[in-house]
Amino acid sequence: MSENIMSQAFELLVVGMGFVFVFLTILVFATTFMSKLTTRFIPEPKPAPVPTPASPAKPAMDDATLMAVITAAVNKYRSQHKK
Amino acid sequence: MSENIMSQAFELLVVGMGFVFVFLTILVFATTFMSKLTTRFIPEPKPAPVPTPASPAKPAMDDATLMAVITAAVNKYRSQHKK
Amino acid sequence: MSENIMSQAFELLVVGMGFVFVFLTILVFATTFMSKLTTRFIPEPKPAPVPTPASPAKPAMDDATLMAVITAAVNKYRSQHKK
Amino acid sequence: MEKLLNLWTGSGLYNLTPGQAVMMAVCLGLLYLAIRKGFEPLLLLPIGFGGLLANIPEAGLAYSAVENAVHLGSAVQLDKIAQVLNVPFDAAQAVTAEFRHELIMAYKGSTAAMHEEATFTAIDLGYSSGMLYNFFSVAIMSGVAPLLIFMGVGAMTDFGPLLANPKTLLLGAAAQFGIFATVIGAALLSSTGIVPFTMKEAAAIGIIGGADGPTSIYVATLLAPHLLGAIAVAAYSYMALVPLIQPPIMRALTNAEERKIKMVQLRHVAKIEKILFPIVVLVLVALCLPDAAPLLGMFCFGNLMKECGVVDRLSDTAQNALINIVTIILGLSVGSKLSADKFLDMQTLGILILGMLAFCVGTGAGVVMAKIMNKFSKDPINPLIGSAGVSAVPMAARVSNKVGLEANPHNFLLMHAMGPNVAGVIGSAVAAGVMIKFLA
Amino acid sequence: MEKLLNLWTGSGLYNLTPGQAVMMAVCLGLLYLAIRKGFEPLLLLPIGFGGLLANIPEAGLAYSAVENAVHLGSAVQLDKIAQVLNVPFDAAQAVTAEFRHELIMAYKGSTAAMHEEATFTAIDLGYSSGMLYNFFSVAIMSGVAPLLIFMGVGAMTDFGPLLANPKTLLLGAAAQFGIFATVIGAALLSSTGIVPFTMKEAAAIGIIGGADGPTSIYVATLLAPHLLGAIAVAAYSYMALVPLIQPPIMRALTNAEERKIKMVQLRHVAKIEKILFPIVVLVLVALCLPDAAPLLGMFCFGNLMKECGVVDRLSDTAQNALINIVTIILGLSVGSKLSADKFLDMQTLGILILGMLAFCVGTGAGVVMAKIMNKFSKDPINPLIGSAGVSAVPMAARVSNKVGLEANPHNFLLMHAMGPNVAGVIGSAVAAGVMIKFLA
Amino acid sequence: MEKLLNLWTGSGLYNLTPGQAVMMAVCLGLLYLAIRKGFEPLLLLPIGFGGLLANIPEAGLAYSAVENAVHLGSAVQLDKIAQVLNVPFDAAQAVTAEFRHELIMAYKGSTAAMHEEATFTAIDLGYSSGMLYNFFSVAIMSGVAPLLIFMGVGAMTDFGPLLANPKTLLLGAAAQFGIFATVIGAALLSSTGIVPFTMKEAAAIGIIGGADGPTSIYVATLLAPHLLGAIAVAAYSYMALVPLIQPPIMRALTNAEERKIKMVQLRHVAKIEKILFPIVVLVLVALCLPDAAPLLGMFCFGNLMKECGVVDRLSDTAQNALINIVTIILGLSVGSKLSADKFLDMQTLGILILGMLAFCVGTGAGVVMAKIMNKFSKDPINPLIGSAGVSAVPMAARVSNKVGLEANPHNFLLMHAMGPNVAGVIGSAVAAGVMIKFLA
Ligand code: NA
Ligand code: NA
Ligand code: NA
Repeated sequence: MSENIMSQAFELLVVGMGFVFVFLTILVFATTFMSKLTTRFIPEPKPAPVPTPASPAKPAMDDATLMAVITAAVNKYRSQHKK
Repeated sequence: MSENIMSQAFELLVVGMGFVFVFLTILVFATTFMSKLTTRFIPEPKPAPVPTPASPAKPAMDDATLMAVITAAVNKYRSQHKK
Repeated sequence: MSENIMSQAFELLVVGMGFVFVFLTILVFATTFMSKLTTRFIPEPKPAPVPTPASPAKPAMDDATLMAVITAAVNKYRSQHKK
Repeated sequence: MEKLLNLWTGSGLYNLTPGQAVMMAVCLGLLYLAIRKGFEPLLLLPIGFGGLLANIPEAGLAYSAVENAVHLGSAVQLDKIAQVLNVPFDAAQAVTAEFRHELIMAYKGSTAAMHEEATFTAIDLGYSSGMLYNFFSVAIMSGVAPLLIFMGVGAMTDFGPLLANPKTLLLGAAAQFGIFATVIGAALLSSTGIVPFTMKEAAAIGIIGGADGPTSIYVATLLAPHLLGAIAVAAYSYMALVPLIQPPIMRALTNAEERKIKMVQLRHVAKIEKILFPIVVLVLVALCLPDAAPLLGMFCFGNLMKECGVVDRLSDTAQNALINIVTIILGLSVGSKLSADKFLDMQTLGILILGMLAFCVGTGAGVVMAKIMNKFSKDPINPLIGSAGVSAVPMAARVSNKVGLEANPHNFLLMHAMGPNVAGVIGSAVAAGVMIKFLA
Repeated sequence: MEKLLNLWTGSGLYNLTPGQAVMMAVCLGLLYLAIRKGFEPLLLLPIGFGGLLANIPEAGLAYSAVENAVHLGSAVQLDKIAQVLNVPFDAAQAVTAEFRHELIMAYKGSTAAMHEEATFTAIDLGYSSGMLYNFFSVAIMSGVAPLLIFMGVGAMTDFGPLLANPKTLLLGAAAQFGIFATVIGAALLSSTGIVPFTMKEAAAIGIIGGADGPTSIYVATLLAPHLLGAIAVAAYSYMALVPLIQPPIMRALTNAEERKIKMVQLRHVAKIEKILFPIVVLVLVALCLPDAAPLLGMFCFGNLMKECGVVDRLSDTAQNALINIVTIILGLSVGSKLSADKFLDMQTLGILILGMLAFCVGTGAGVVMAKIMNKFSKDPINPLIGSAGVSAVPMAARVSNKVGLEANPHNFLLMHAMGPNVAGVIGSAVAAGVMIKFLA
Repeated sequence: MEKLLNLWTGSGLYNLTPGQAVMMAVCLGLLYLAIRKGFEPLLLLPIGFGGLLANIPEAGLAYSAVENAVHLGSAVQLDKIAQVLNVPFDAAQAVTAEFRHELIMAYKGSTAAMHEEATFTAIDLGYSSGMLYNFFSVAIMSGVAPLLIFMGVGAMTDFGPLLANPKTLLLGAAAQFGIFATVIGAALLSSTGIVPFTMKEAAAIGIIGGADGPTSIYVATLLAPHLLGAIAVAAYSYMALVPLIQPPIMRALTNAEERKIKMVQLRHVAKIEKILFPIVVLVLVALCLPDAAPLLGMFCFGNLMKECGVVDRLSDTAQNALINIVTIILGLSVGSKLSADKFLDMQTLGILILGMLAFCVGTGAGVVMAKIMNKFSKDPINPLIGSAGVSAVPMAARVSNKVGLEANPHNFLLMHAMGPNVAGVIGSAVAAGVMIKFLA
């Protein structure tokens, strides 16, 4: 029995570490392959300077808008704080 | 059996659509009635210009308060972002 | 039976109130003792003037930072509002 | 045609009992109080809505599969259930309302094994438990919902004022007199034959005087689950009424001089004291009254999460998402107990009267205790803070402050009253533990 | 060596069936549609991922303990389960795939008591239920997940535009024609022998035309749980396709003049009307159609929490943390029904075709109803808002607005279309109630 | 008087066993480490508090209804339970502690059906399961809590650094050597007779070396639930000790030159790669090791929700409200296993020693693997990033960075170490799958 558990443990060590290495090695190849495929076939879109629809308004944000926006943020903050 | 399912389906169509229309028609009347009652008996309070107790401070919000309030909002934002 | 429930209720009153008082009295002593121990052996650290690592930047927060920070808060607010 | 007839005989209007109509009106009244009058809306709104849902005829939202089967089943179906429950029945005989009632009684009195067998039979017959019944079983009967709410309340509680003046714990003890006085009252009603209450029921009603929702629900679940609806409604309604109930009693028991007493400013309390306090409470509970351990354990756990400062994200969730989710489920579940057959009887009237008594006596006992303590204390104690000992955090403390300001516009008692106020939470949880120990 | 062999014979590659491979491809397709095309990603992403997990060979994530035992068990183990299920079996004989299938059928057809006994046996043999199966049992079979989602949807719905013009409720009624027409279609497929459907299955498929995810899932759970996967996928996919499906139909049924009709501006709606509306709906449901009470009850509860203004923290949680948590669990659970043996058959094809039909008919019926109402109404009604009656909030209303702008760039129909849009939610819940009443 | 006596004989002080006193001290120690020393407070605080609650005498918070009945029951009550469990007992004889223990053993060894029968008997006798026991059954035994936490961790994980340098996955493989070495260690302790461990126990202990809390808990639940408390405490404590444990080993296995190695800057990783990676991992798991599917499936699902960018509200909830709620429940549940009779034995000592060994061996194996890879790689690899392969995200990566900065103040290894760090999470989940495959 006592030898039995030792031999079982060794077997588990060999099979387990073996499997972990095999699995992660396959994953290395799969990941590398996936990255190569994507960089070749799915070129990343250049990050648009202002991607959101609301953004055109941003640069020209005047004082009134700023004030409104701050008030909104502050109200949100207050309402959350009240809870 | 095959005719049976057709006749059942037609019966369901008639009874079902009938009931849906009857129910929603009753709801139209009930809603209209409710709206009339409320507009007559529960006049909506005019929105007070500054309904919250903290509001008197708002119009006269000086720079210091503004700064404090922004800082608070920002801190709140930061603390939420950290999580 | 009817007398029985009265005597039971009285017994519960005496034992219950007695126990509540004994327990909370012990808690008064335990709390006082704990407070004395802590104030003697664990002096509270003086609150550092600016405890967070990010704080040195605060006093010198220039307009650009302020703008960035408001924008962030506003975006956060918007993203929460959209949901 | 048959289908149209079915629609009519299965409609709510056709099946509405007068009791259900009355209860729907009562629940609409609760919604009105919650929304228009601001009576503890976080609880009374879900409770009221749950009550509406529970009283929808034929929907069976508040019933178990077996109850639905007994209520709606045919003679053949009832025969199967009657066999499981050992109730004699001849499938050929007419099915009377009395027989259905007899089956329900047999079901409620059956052993756990028969209970399961009856449930399996009802499921095989195509019946299922209503949504509110499921919520109630999972959230309330297991005790988990009130405990999680208590954890959240712990995470929102600041023991600072109490730690600055630990003597105020005694005010939290005195105010529990309302609890036990109510038990006497219930026993009196019972022994005079006006309204019959068992000792367990009397104790569950008494806890209303603790002015603490989750504690009331937790104790009622253990001692008298059939009264849960009325007890919870009474507890939350009267907590909302604290600003009306307390001031006259406070004024009657004090003179103007006493109400003007200024108290010395509270000392600063160190963070470490706040961290250690919940642990001290828990250890004392463990050593003295294990039966209060679930309630006070979760309460202290919530408070420790708040004060320790290293698990803010857990504390935030306990105070917000988690307590809100549980509140919604708990409210609807409690509302499911507002069905006509349970609510519309003399016991409910007794509960409402006794609950009011509990608040009054508790308020008075707190004030009297504060007067006594003022006699023996070296620092002056304003008797008005005694009434805050009933808990009802933070309403009762605000009432103390308000009545104090009437007597002396420069005397702010709020922070002084917060001590007894949170002490009242501990006090009623301890009283609940005593009840559970002797009666559960 | 034996261990290495075990690793290989227990690997997914060794056990992968062609059906599982196809279903994994289908699920990857759903993920693609969700992520790249933005098809209702909140639901289709969890559903697609749940489907991936459910089709992992040998993992048994979507199976109950008994199903796992039957699938993986040895002859001796199967013998024990066969005895419980009263299936004749000689442990000495070879275990065939047909026999395993027979056991599964016996298990699914067994009484609740035998079901439990078989589960106990499987547990004693060391098998356990998969995670997705547990999610499905707790969240979907109990009905709680769709109801909580409906509550959250209620808390996000603004009935203002509907209250300003209550007549648009009738558009929400007309669009439900798609539901019942689909039932006819399913009956036709069945009676012509192309795809066999029972009446219950036909009704569950019809509800796809309600364009309402939680309602579809709730009804499918009650009437045809084995079709749940296909029905949910069809419902959410077609909701995402509304901007493609509806415009041609809307253009075909209207002329340019009709599409240019300007509607009078909506009146202001008072807060009190918004508060009372969910209560009015609930009371009507209670009186007329108790079977719709769970769905519309939770929907109205969510809406009341939003509008009453006194329980904002509960309303916030219902709209955010709670609905998100439930959506994750519900999505994975629904995905667990995308297993190869259930999904890859003619019924699924029938469901996909009928679901499309439902959307088209509903859209058309809404437009036609709007044209009729326009004839009789003193205020003009643009027929384009009729299509919004299928619900699919707020996508269908946006489609109405967009098609309207094409005809007249200054004619904004969005708010006018929101009325029928939310009316469609009520309408399909009522239709669901009728189905449940007659068929469940 | 009898009531007063009851209060005393039912008090914790009267019933406190020395073991419980020691365990309460241990739990207070855990709270101290969590709060004052910042040892993984998010888990150790709830675990420690749960342990306190579990060791409250007589409260029975961590016990099932049957255990509570056996512990507190009278001779007549025990007779009934003994009959169900087929344990011979004469109700007239004295009830000894040995007999109660015998009943508990019979209960734990009973079939699922007998288990239920015993539970029904205990419920009929008026006993109920403790709150922590309920939490444990629902959250841990079902496996759901560790899986939901793993989903949340997935939603917080950035695989960018790993994708920029996929070879570092091998470091995450090497560090799992600690896991298997610990199994050898446990087997050695067992075969030399010092501490008896079964193979399942050895494997559950080994997973501590994975430095991953939810994985440890998940595996322990499946292989050795009775050791769960000690394993979880060891896992989280040693994760917190990583900054103390790792540096000496890292310095011993490298020379100054190696520690100064600069690595080439990581390439930019496209969004689409991050989206596809969790799907690639899942498909590989499905094909190779279905037993790891629950763990890695939920992890990949969380990560996909984060990276896909179309379900931000679900991802937010998975990272915040949901993971926090589950953490609270899971922590308290794990703490419920810190009862004196389970924790205070030689096995716990063995677990603590072996857990430490696991961390040391894993760290060393990672460093050595990095040195080997440096030999064969065209880009230089600093061996210090190897130690990060044990996971313990992000602590181990920070340690790599810190030790690197000591050798070269301009060499920032943090991002380079994040690759092996998250690889370690995958590695230990794969190792867990192997354990489950062979031993569960
Ligand atoms: Na109280
Ligand atoms: Na609809
Ligand atoms: Na690891």
